[in-house]
Amino acid sequence: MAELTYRDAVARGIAQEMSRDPDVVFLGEDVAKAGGVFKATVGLLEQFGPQRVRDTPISEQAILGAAMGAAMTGLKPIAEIMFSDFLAVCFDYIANEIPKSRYMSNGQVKCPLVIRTGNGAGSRFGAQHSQSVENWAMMIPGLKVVAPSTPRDVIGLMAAAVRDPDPVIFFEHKSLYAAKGDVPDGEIVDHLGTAKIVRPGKDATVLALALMVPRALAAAETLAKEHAIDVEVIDVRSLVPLDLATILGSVARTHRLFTVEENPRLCGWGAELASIAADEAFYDLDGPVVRITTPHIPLPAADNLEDLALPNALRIVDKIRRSLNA
Amino acid sequence: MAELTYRDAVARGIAQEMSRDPDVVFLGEDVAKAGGVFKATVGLLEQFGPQRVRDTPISEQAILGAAMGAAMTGLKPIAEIMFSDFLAVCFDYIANEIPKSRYMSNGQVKCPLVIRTGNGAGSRFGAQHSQSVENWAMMIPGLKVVAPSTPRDVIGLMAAAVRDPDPVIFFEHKSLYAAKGDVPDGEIVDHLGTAKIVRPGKDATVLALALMVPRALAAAETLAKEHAIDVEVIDVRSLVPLDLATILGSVARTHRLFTVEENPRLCGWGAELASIAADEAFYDLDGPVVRITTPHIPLPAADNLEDLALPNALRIVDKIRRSLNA
Amino acid sequence: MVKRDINQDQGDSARAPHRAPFAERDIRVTGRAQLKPLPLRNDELNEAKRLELYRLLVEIRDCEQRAYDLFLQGLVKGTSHLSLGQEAVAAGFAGAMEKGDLSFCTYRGHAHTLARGVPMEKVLGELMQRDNGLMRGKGGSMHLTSVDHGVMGSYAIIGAHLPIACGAAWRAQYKGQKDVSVCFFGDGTTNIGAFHEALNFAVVWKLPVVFVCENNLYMEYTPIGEVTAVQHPAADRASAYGLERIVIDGNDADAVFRAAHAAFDKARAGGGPSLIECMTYRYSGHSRADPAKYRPAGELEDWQKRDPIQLYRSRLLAAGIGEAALKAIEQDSKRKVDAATEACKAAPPSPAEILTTDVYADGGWAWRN
Amino acid sequence: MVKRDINQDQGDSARAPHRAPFAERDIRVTGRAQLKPLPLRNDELNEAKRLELYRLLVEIRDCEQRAYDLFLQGLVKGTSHLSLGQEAVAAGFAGAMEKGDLSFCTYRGHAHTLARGVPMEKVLGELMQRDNGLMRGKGGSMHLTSVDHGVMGSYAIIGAHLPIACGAAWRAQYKGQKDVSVCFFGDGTTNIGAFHEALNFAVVWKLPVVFVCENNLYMEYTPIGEVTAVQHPAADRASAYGLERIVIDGNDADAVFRAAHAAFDKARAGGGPSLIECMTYRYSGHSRADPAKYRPAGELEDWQKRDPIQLYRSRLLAAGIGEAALKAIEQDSKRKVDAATEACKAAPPSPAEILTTDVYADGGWAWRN
Ligand SMILES: Cc1ncc(C[n+]2csc(CCOP(=O)(O)OP(=O)(O)O)c2C)c(N)n1
Ligand SMILES: Cc1ncc(C[n+]2csc(CCOP(=O)(O)OP(=O)(O)O)c2C)c(N)n1
Ligand SMILES: [Mg+2]
Ligand SMILES: [Mg+2]
Repeated sequence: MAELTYRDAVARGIAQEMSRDPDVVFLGEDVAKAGGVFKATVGLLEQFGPQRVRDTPISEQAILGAAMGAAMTGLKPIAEIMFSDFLAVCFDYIANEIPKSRYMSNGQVKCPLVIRTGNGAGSRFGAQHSQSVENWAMMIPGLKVVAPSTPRDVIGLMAAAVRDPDPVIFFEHKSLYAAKGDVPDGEIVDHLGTAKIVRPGKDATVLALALMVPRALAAAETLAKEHAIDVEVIDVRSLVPLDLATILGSVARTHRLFTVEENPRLCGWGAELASIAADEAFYDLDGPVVRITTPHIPLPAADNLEDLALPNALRIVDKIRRSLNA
Repeated sequence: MAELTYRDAVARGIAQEMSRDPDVVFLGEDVAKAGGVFKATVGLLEQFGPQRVRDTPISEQAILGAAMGAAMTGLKPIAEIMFSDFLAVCFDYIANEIPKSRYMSNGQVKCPLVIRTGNGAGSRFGAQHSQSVENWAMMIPGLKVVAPSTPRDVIGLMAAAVRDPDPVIFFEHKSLYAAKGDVPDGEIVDHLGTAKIVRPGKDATVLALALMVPRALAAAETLAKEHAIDVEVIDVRSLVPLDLATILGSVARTHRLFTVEENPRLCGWGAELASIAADEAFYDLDGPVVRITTPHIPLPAADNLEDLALPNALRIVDKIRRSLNA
Repeated sequence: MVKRDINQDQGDSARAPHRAPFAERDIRVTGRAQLKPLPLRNDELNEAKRLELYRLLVEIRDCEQRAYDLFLQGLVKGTSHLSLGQEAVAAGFAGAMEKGDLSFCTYRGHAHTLARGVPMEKVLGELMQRDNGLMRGKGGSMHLTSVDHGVMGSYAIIGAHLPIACGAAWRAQYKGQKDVSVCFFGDGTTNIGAFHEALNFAVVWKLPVVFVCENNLYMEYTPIGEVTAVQHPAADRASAYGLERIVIDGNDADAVFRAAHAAFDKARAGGGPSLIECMTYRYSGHSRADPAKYRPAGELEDWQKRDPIQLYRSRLLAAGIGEAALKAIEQDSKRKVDAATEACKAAPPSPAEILTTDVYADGGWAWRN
Repeated sequence: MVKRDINQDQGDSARAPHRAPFAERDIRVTGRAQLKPLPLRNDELNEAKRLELYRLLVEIRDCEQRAYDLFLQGLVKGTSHLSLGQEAVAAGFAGAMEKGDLSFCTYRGHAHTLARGVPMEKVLGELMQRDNGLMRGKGGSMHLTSVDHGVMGSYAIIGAHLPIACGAAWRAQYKGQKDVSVCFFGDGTTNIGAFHEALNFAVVWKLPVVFVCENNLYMEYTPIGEVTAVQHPAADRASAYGLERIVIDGNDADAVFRAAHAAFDKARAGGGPSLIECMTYRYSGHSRADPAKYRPAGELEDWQKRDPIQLYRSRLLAAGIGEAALKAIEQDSKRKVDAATEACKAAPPSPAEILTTDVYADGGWAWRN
């Protein structure tokens, strides 16, 4: 067991898989010699050499296209798209190529690859470098989508993603890179499609992802201490596959559902989960399903404005408290 | 009053606006000399000349980038992206540039443009030419999003879109191009952000868009005749701005909500509308909110398979009947 | 004797001046000099290979023509993009490819798919959206894929497959495998971003990939010259990636074969990518929806005078190959097309249960538990 | 007398051989021949203009240096990308631009924004994310925009603004307006798809747009030569769009001014776009997070010996402009920076209510009724 940052967990997770399987290769902009602009891949070039850890031109379509072609023919590439906002410049691969080739070819073509990308706000980078875009991936049939919230989950889910025979989009939260957590020694392999109840509770279910998990947990403490409200917090972890057994099971016990997401308001993952509950758990619900989201705006750069935009513990507490007392 | 196809309505709508305002210009692939691959823009080149109606290279990023730059500096461009699936190759402009420039510049930059695009299934074109991607646009803050279902609405909403000071993504349904409808003579100008109750009813509210509107209407007739169920069908028309007054007003009267959408299952516009209802109309609802969608799969090419994938009247009837009788 | 003659007239054909109507879009075979350092081994274009190329030409022509007829009968559904007139590119490249080499095609990919040995029934079945189709109707005519034959997919988003072909070539390089990835695309495709990214990437990584531009003078309905800053949309960009400028006569199967062979040798030897522009012409419209009214009068007829099949047939005859051998190929092709057609007509539509198979690797489509 | 001297030494400077450390990446000023058909009018680079260029150089340097200092004090938040060392490109282009000409910048856009006359306080205020910033803190340092000054935005997605600049130029062409759109970007940007699409589009439509590549030898941390198929990432691609190859000394404000002027004249005369590659160097890391350890020893120092401000200062002195005039500019610049800094320090943070303003044209963010 050692304390590790989320940032270092990325490199450890990748290294674990590259050590195991020589078909795992890694490419991206400034990832090799420089160790990544977030310093999340430091040491990989030294450990695995320039044939397996490669710097690319600023050509996101080439990066994802090359990853796809390599995956189709026998490698297991990990591709970095530096900021998740840049998925927009290579979105054809995300939406039309990588996820559809298996289906269109009636199962002939495989695409076992991982696209890891820095997601989310908090760095005061402004509207084009701060977005939380898990929903861009979740809405596309054929992809798998994960977003870890702890160093341990980074390693375990990275291993699961690399070993998975399907394409996985792996969202790392930029504001968590410096976060620390205990990580067991030795190999860590997790399972895609498993949510985690990170705080049991009985009065309401709160779904959160990535940076929103610690915030939801903080809110839960306040709710418990100051308002005698005992919420269950679930780290969704994997949007596709989605662990509805855990999620709907919780709603069946608590009878209320809140989602806490960084996606802007419209068509975020919260909308999907809320609407599933409104259908399948309707008769379990004792009150409205409430989404707590970033407002439907581009993100501002200024620190105080950006802080206002994202859901925080205060807002979560407030929303839940009012809704439960309504 | 004249009968017009949806296809011809596109050209008439554009012509109406180009005649009115010399700043309206039109660009796209094969749109000028050839009149568009769907023949929806035949005659515009002849009427407005090669300075205003321009063929482009196969360069979707250049098309949208050029439209944006022109809009920022005084023109009102209409840009065609031939198939909505191709929004993926120019998605940076959809997601990061066009919708965010006003906000990032604190209101200095304007972007009054229309992106029209052939959307939806039914042509047996396979997974990369058949998608329904309204949700790709709805999820992005700063865009407006419309999808007409009749020739009259094509003209009226096109006029509203061109005159709107914000960027509008205009989804034309490929399977409706041949559909006919009565259209009044003279100028037609509609309003963005207005849904239409196209069939009043009292037992449930059914929300539909584009090709799903005639299917929902057909289902409503069957439900009325064969099952004595009287549903209200609303043509949502405009996803952003969203006419929640009409939609939630209807739910308050019918106490049940169904959405019928062509988006694949996860994070479609149906999820957004269902989750709004599950929050704001929770106490109006007498039963689950049910989404009727395309399954979460890439679309197959074969006609029988494609027909199976899309919601059709039969499936809509079935779903609503079972849910209301449950 | 025959062999020598055959090898001689390749050179001749490549030098043959083009007829007046093409003067403006002059097909300058500037790639030849560059081919010299890797001369064809004498045994490459022997009689057997030539007959194989002829068979490919004829079978592609017959099968595409049948696809057109079936479309007129309402039996081909969805869209389809024929290569009638462009057969020599497919035949020449496939003829030069070895087993294990990989093809990446566009929606206009029937010819390349057939040329790699995929049975006609599989192709026509897919066009007719039947259960016997290559992908059982799930992909459709624009996405023909046969991994067993090295056909790694047909891509319908312009330019998308150029980077993908780079990836396949990267795998070969990384694993020390000797196969080449060959990527076919049209003139119009050279103006999209992915083209640029792929070309630069392939050169920087020195990948064993060959980019083949089939310049048929048009994107969908717009002449390529009206939307392109240079005359030769691919070849005139080669220098932007440090590559040699290669334009060849795409209606001449031998010229195509030789250029392909040289590029493959270079790729296999670790010399990196090539970009080859093949001048050719499509006889039909862009897709089944297109009557091709935008073509100037006489253009089609002029190109038909240089029909790749007639051109190759005459050459083989002149080289001493007997009429009987050619007739046998032609009759065999007709029989194959007829048999494939009947099999497809008899084939059932795809069963409903495959609607949701093979979204994920477990064979299903479950996104939830 | 002074005037003639000044015009003479421009030529000299452009011809000056570069020092050994640069030999490998040799700055070949091949654009000069091409500039001849549009010779500078004698009155363009007169004493007043030269002093203006010097003022721009000094003010940009001082303001960028201050931004760096404020960052060290924790007062610049978010990221920031300085142009220290690259000032001559901004000064030379802005000096040649007329009112109404439009600038399209990247995240490394402070210099170009200042050069168009935007007050330092507005720029530093935005970097410090205060309410007095150019966009009141809503955009941040990567998105500096001042429509009143013709600064039509700074774009943080690599390559995105090249097509956008085309659109602005299209408007000028369509409306018969005479302004030119000028688009600045880095060497690394030449490998992304949008670069290719924009260049081809601009040439085909003959748009009055000037593409300016600031080749500072690095993308973020990776040397451009390691990821690019050609030596000069922009200029060596010019021929792929039928454009002339232009590489200039980007540390020489006069050379930049002359190249800019010629390109603008061409654009205004309906001659279409130009692509100009300016060789230069950034003194600091890519962004505030980067200590730039990847640079070979001595590289920075060698470039500093050709510092654009020192180079220009010596030239003006040699040309007979008095020390006093230069000193006045320098002191004035310091005063301005200090005043701007104080104003920014005193400025309040942005008020909460602007969080949701200006998403839509009605000033608000309502997506529903
Ligand atoms: C990104 C994208 N844009 C547009 C299209 C529509 N489209 C299909 S084929 C085609 C023309 C392609 O021309 P070319 O590359 O010359 O190939 P050809 O059809 O002539 O073989 C176009 C514009 C597309 N499929 N993908
Ligand atoms: C599409 C995209 N990919 C990657 C990045 C990250 N990024 C920001 S600046 C930069 C380097 C750009 O290099 P260059 O064009 O030479 O400009 P310079 O920073 O040297 O001025 C990169 C890779 C980005 N902003 N956008
Ligand atoms: Mg073509
Ligand atoms: Mg650079």
